[in-house]
Amino acid sequence: MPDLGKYADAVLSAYALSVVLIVALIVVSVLRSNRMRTDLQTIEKKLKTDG
Amino acid sequence: MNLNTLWEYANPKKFIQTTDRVLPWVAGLAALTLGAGLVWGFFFTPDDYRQGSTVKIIYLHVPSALMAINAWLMMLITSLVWIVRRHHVSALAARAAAPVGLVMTLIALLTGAIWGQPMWGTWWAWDPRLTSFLILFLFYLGYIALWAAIENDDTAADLTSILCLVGSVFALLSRYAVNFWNQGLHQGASLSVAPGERMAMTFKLPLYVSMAGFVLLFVALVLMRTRTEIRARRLRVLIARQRMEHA
Amino acid sequence: MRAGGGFGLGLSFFLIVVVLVPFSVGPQNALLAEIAPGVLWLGALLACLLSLDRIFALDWEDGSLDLLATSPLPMEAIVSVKALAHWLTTGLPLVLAAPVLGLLLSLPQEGYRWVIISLFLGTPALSVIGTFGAALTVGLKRGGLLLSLLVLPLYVPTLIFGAEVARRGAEGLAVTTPLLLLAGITCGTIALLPFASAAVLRVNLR
Amino acid sequence: MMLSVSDLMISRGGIPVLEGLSFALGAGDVLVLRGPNGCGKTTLLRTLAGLQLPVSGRIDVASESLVYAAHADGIKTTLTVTENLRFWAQVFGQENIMPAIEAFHLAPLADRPAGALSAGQKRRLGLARLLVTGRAIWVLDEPTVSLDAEAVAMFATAVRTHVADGGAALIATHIDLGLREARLLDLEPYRARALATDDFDGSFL
Repeated sequence: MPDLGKYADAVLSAYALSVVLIVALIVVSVLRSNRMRTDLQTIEKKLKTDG
Repeated sequence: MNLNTLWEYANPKKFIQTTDRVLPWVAGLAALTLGAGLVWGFFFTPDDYRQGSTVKIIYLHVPSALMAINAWLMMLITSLVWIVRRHHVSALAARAAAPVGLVMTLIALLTGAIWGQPMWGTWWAWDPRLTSFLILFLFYLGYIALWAAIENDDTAADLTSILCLVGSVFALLSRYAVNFWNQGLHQGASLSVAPGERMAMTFKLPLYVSMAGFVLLFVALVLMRTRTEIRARRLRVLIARQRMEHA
Repeated sequence: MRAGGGFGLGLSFFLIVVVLVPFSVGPQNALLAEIAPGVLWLGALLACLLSLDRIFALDWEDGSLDLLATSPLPMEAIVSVKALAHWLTTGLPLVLAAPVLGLLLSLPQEGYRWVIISLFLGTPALSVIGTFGAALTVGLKRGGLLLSLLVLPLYVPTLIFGAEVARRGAEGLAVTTPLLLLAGITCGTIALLPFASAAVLRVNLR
Repeated sequence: MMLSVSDLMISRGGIPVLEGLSFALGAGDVLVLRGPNGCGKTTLLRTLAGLQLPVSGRIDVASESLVYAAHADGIKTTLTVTENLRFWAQVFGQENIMPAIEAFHLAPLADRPAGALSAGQKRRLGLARLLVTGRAIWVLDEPTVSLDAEAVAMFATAVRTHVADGGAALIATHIDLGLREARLLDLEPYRARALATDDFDGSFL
């Protein structure tokens, strides 16, 4: 851990906030991607069996 | 590569097939570069003699600000491609990029405010650059809200493309207006965010790595989200068709 | 094209905003005089915004918009006339009311001229930009809030230059540069934006 | 031929509804479109009116020869009957509104605000609008909704007079208008078949 001096709060909060935002964006994107994939597979299977 | 082969990727199926192979590599590379850039920036850079350790925020602030603008630029280009050549992937890529751009703008704003607090003694100053980013943030919100509000996909693509075009012109105008306006209020830009004219290599190198990381992250996210949008679009069409057949 | 109705609402809203300002910032005349040009511009802008969703709403509901679109009139002319009608019923009354409301805010003597001039030059741009926003959201059920969100960032340059003219005028400074820029924005939007509005309206009528 | 359509394919909300549609309309013709709800009658008429583009196929029609009347009448409720007609006459560059008022017996209502009219009277005003446009081809979507028998007869007479003068009419309707000269066109055979489910690009049409 580097010595951040008197600005430790600012630097740490900047990094924490940014990482949280980026991770949240990635998680949301991945979750939605997976859900769309399964939803699409379900309906395509259903359409095939229906004829 | 000639242009005709490039347009092939505008075919949704081809796009999904290609990105199936490319996406893992881009994502891995993005994680690696971004991780390296941020770890380097956070742990292994010296403090600035004037700004102290806050200089480390630069490795987040500058790349995210860069991507905030480039994301809008990419949306502008893909919107134009949609208007001129009507490739669906293009319109959906613009839709996929908008939330990423929004988050990038938010990061740039937040890190800017956190940086400004110790440096300028205030969380927020109506500095031209900060103000421009706030306006850009509003543009992203409006663009995303318009996509969400319209049911018909083609209509939404057309309307958002035109909004993106008109918005770009007005964003440029705002940038100019804001510059003018703040100089009118304060003499000179005493609170400029611009770092020193010549940065030492020790700061520059990790900054470049971090920038590359943000670019790769953006590319990976947009590819993945475009795939999602293509599937979502197909899903809606299939559901609508099913409903029509049973009607 | 006429027969919209309910446009007087904008004027009342302008009055309300201006009357509420002293209650919120305090009754000191010096302070009010300083912020008067900005308050007048902000009030005019919000009043304009309030009536935007009426531009196409009635014509959309009763089907005239479809019929107008299939008439010999070009769509660009239709949106231009709509913008003009909006300006005549909303923008122009605001310009005329501004000096009266300026009295309430103890606007400095030199300010009146420039407030009127800047509003007169700037409100047409507000109407034209607003028509674009209204064309984007025509037919949407919850279009009102979205319309504000879309139009507000587009209003920024006009507001900045317009308020700057009024403020500098009130302080007795040179106004040429912002005045030219404001006029430029107004001319530019009037010349170009109707094409975008027409394109958007055609898409929405499909 | 005043209006000819060949191998037309149209879609609603991104899904094809009609395909392979061809027909022609000449001076003096009345063509009545039939088909179940949702088969694409309105979409077809809107496409002919130029409000939306066909997916494929050709529509040949002289420019500015067609007038479209939708479900909604496009009447301003605050204006009187005469003012409404005069407004539309101006839009189409015409002046004389008297034939329109006579054909639909609107004279007793002429100075009444349109908002005070009954649904049937409004409809008559909406149809009278066709006469002030001076256009040759009428494209009408369910013109007889909320009309009583007497008013339907007025409408039939107006159509007959119009086509006798060398005009033409294309009408989507469910009821019998009593127009013996009218041809019928059933849209059922032209309904678009569903595309194969594994046709990925097809879903983007």
